[in-house]
Amino acid sequence: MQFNLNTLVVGGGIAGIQAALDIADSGHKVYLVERQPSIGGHMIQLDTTFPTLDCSECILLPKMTLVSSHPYIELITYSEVEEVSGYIGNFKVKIKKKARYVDENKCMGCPTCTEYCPIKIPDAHNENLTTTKCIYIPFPQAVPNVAIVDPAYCLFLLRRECQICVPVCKNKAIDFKQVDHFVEVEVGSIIIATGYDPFDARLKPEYGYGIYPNVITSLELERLLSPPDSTQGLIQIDGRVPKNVVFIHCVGSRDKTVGNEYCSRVCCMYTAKHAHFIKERIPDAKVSVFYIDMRAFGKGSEQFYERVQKEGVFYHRGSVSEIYKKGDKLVVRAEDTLSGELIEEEADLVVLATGLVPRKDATQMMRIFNISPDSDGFFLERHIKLDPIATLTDGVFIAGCCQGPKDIPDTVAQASAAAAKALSLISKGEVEAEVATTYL
Amino acid sequence: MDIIVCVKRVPDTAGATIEIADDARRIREDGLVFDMNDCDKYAVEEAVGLKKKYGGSVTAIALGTEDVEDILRMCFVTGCDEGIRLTDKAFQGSDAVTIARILHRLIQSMKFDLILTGAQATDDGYGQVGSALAELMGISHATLVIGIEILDGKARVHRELEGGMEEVVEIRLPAVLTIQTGINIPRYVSIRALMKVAQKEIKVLDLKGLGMREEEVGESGSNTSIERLFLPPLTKEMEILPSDPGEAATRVVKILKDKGGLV
Amino acid sequence: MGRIFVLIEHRKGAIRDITWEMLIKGRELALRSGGELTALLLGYQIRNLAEKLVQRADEVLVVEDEKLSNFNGEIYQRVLSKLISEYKPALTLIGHTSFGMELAGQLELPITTDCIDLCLENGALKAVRQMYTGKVNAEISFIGAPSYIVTVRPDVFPAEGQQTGRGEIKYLSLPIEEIKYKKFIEYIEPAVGEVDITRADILVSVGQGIGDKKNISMIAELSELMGGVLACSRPIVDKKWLPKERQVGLSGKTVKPKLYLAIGISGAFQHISQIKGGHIIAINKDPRAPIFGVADYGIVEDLFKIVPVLTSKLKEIKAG
Amino acid sequence: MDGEQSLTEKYELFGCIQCGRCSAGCPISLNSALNIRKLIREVTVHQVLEPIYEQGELWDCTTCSICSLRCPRGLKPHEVLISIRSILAEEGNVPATVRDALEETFKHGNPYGQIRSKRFEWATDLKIKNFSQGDRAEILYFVGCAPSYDPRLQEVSRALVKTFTQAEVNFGILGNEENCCGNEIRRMGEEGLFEMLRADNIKLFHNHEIRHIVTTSSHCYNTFKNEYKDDSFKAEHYTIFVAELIQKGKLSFSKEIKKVVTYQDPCFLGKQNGVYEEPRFILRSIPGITFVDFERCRERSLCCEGGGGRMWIDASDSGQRLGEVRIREAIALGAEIIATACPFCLLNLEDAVTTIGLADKIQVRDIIELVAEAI
Repeated sequence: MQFNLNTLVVGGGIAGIQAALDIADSGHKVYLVERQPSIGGHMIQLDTTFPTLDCSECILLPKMTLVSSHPYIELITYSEVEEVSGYIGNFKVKIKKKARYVDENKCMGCPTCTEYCPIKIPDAHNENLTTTKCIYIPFPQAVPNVAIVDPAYCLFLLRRECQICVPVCKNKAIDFKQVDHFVEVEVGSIIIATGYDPFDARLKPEYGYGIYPNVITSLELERLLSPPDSTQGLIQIDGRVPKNVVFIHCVGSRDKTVGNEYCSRVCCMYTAKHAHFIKERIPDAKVSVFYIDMRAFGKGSEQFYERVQKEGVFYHRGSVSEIYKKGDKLVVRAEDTLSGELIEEEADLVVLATGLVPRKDATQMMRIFNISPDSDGFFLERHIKLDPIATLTDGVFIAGCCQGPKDIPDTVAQASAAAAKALSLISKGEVEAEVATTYL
Repeated sequence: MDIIVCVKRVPDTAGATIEIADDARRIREDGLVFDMNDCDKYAVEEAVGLKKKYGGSVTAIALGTEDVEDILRMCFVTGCDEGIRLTDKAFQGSDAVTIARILHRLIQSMKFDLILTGAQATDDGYGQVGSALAELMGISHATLVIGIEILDGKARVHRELEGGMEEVVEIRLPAVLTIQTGINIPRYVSIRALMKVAQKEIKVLDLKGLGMREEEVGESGSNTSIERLFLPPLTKEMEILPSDPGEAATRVVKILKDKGGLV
Repeated sequence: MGRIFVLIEHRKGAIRDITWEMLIKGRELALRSGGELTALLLGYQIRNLAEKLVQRADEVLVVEDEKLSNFNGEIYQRVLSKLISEYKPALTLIGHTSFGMELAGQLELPITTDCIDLCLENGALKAVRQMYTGKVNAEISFIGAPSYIVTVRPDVFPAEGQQTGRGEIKYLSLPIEEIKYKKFIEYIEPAVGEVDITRADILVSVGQGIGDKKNISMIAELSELMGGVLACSRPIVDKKWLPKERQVGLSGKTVKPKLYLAIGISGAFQHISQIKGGHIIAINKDPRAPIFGVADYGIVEDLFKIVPVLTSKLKEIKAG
Repeated sequence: MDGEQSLTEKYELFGCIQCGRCSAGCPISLNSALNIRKLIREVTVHQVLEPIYEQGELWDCTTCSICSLRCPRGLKPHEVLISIRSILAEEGNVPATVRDALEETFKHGNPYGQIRSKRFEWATDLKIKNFSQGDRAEILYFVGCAPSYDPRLQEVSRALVKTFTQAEVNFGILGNEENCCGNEIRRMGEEGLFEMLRADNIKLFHNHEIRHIVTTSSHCYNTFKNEYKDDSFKAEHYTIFVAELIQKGKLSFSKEIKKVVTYQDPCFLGKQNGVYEEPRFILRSIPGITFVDFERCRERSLCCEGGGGRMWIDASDSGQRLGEVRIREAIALGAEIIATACPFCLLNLEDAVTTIGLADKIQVRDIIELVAEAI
């Protein structure tokens, strides 16, 4: 039977980007579907990456630009896969393209409409720490670098009241007549790289996240640290530079009370990185890290852990049980389990190293692709050791954090492996119909 | 060190309202709960403590109907090895000396180094069985004991005197010691532990078994008798004293004299 | 009734109060029955004590021997038995004390103990004693014996009364056997600062109404004047104003005083449930204070108004 | 262990990762030598547990259950501690005050040693149906030991009766037949006595055909609901029941209480049974009340130190009493009344108020007292 040489990659984070580029570079067509208005995923939100401390944008943006200009990649952003049918070599995929209210072909990515828009909305790229406008470009150098209207806030879409953006656009790109519509593509194989959600720290009420403004998540700190736009890299909480900073590991990881028994693998090291930067930017700050077990297993990680400790970051072995407020200070209750000492540490900034959890809609995605969840709710691989890329659905592969928490190097490696798997099918060019072939 | 400990089952009357029975010679027991006499708990604990320290065995003895097996089982839980119950209708009405006589009849054939009893029972409060028993056995005794140390053939014993004072005496063994509360901390007797000894055998002896005659025991064997019981005048509800300091002080002084023995 | 014996109780050269109390009661019985009151004084170097007794008894029998230096149940029993069989008293009164309890039971005579009253009914002796921890009184009669032993509860009878003695002192010389079984070693005085509130008859207990640590001394003074022991409720211990050993309550000690003066104690349940028996006088300015629910007498007034007046009144009494 | 399951097996302690969230959350860990994390380790490591039994601080635990709530491995450290206490209790090795409380409960059905025939005395002037005298009612109001005997808590019981009467609730009480629920007994380690009380009480409930129980105490509620394992009756804490009365319009208020009120979450109501909303709902329903929550409330609420038998334990912990901490926090909040819904919280907090001499600044009240005052 003929094998369709096109490939679908679902998810435009670092995994999806890597897989798409690897396949496209071989001269085969890739449809890259991204739910968000821009590709980039979580990695584009990161300030730096551990343990080398490379600037995250600096290494990711070139790849994103490649995607946008690649002749063999058809980028379908702000879209979701709705339905898949067929079988290996011959999948039919129905994709819902959500109305962007901006013509992607006309928009030049200038900020004029944003400047004129009267409605401020939380800036998701900045973890809602800052605001943007209701018509906005997700972040500088977004791919595609095209504006989008947030229908949840737009006065025109809600109440037919405003349309100020329409006349100010020189290219007449704004089009409120757009509606959601569907496109269908046919592919031979599929790579799922839908990523993860950060753990919702509100589920651990004892840490007071959402109650105390100076209890933040690591991703929020990532944005605070990120220099160019949002905060200029000044770490300030309520206008004050924190002098006592506490990091808490394993928030939402290794924790049955919230249904996450697994280790999220990246928190130990990204926290070490964060602690390093706090120490670098606020040299007189007291920085304490509370951990359960230190897992610094990647290349260069143990050395980095040692370096951070030498920089004066104090590691307590013992997790934090609760945080409460005493006057204007936070009090962090923990035990240093190595000394057996009970600690009440005062803090003016607490950073929760939130774990990685399956995407909210992971189950729905699994249903679409006929894949089972593993015991933690991530996509189940065909064999945990010997076939971690394939799934039980022939022709459907997984890469990155949708399969389980992992760091960027592992994600990239897995993405390339998924590309290789897809390419090996492509190069074979045909597929034998077997009784056991999965039909979707 | 073989020890005999004599225990008594008494009603717990601490918070209870007591009523006198129709014959005016007993109190009404319905509605009352029973327990081992307070001092006796200390005696049992002390006996078991001595056994643990010096080896040997502890035998607990109690007088009464089948109900008293409850407290003998408590003795087992605490660590007593054997329990003997002495029971006979004829025993009823025995005074302290007569009870000592009954105990003596049993104990004279037993091997022991030490007999412990409680210093006083919370029901009749005679506090004489121990010393009377010692006299009958022809051995020495010490009362109100709050400390025991076993020496060679002797015991060094601390007795509680008034006003926080102690007297230390050395007493030749075998001897009878009557144990005062506070000598130790009696352990708790848990329900599960009690259940474990529920089937343990308790030896039962009656008048005949002891080889005694009816006229030796009970009322006929006793030289004192309770003629009648009566309730002491009831204490009133709280009396509110005048709030004027002078008057109040006068009243308090009077109360001190009347009730507190102030002279 | 013929002769009445009163066994004199003394320790370390001083006659103990129970002696006077028994002599008063003994005199009363002797007068009623036309009997004779005999004080028995056993000891060593006790002639000065005998002198003190002459006014109170018809006769003072003194047995003096070094072996009687300190109280010893073994040797006292032998001497006492000998005297009883020789003088054949109808009644021997012994204190229901640590001294008397040790001795009385081994005299092989009809005995009743811890009596709070004694009377003659148609010439027969009747005793009243308490049972069930003071909840019931029992009238005891004696059957078919020529001589009885009665131990008398201390602090029941007055210690002062008519001085009607003939005042005759008789020194007896009895052969005193060697002590075989029981050897006196020593007395141990209560360590300084060590109190046992569980054994005190009078407790003056202070609660947080006292307000400040410096006010405790005021209550301590009152307590001393009353011949009581200072106690307190938990908050006072928590504040370390008084040591733990003085705390009455579930987490402290259970007390059984005769008289309990609660000053500025609101009467938390944990506290009042551990006052077992005795008369409770409560001083508290809050009429709703739960202590009043258990008190026999209540003064609803600020303790700082009452205590100073009470203290000075007691001082007056002491000064005579 | 004589072939029995070891504690490690029974409570799956090998799963412990020694993270210290238990010990760090423990309300008494700063003041006591008790370190529940270390204890779990010792239980796991040592074959012979005797040295552990000698630790007097085992009796400091209030069984507030925060350790179990926080444990990321889903272990139940406080149950391990109760198990150790129960080994000790079976051996008779308990503090004297605990021994007394247990003996009194065995003898009189309450840990205070109060006589059974006086259990009902608080209510003799009230017209209440009494199951023990043949009355029948829809709902059993289970008063509990402390609210039956303690004069301060009797006011709470009376307030509850007043409220029920006002709302025309068809209720009755067990009178002198009422028995200790056993919640604290179990936590003092006397598993056997607890089982006995449970059997006696269930029999009593069955005999009187009781289907619905409302309790004064969050402790009684907890054990009836979670430890009686009998589904012939439903047990509710009064806050749940009264909140429903208000919601259904069966209880309305006619008076205002113009006070700033905060609320102490009882551990056995909140942490152990998740009842956080109903008490707050009741307080907010009372006209005039300005409700402010403690900074540390709900899951993070600070224990009053009254649970786990601590009312009968002379604990070895030192330092400031948590009740005092709580009172000071309440005053800082501007609260004039600190409301609670548990007899032990009430006693401990009231004790703290008088200890620190702030009785003129703040009152401690049970929620039901405020309800009764406002109807």
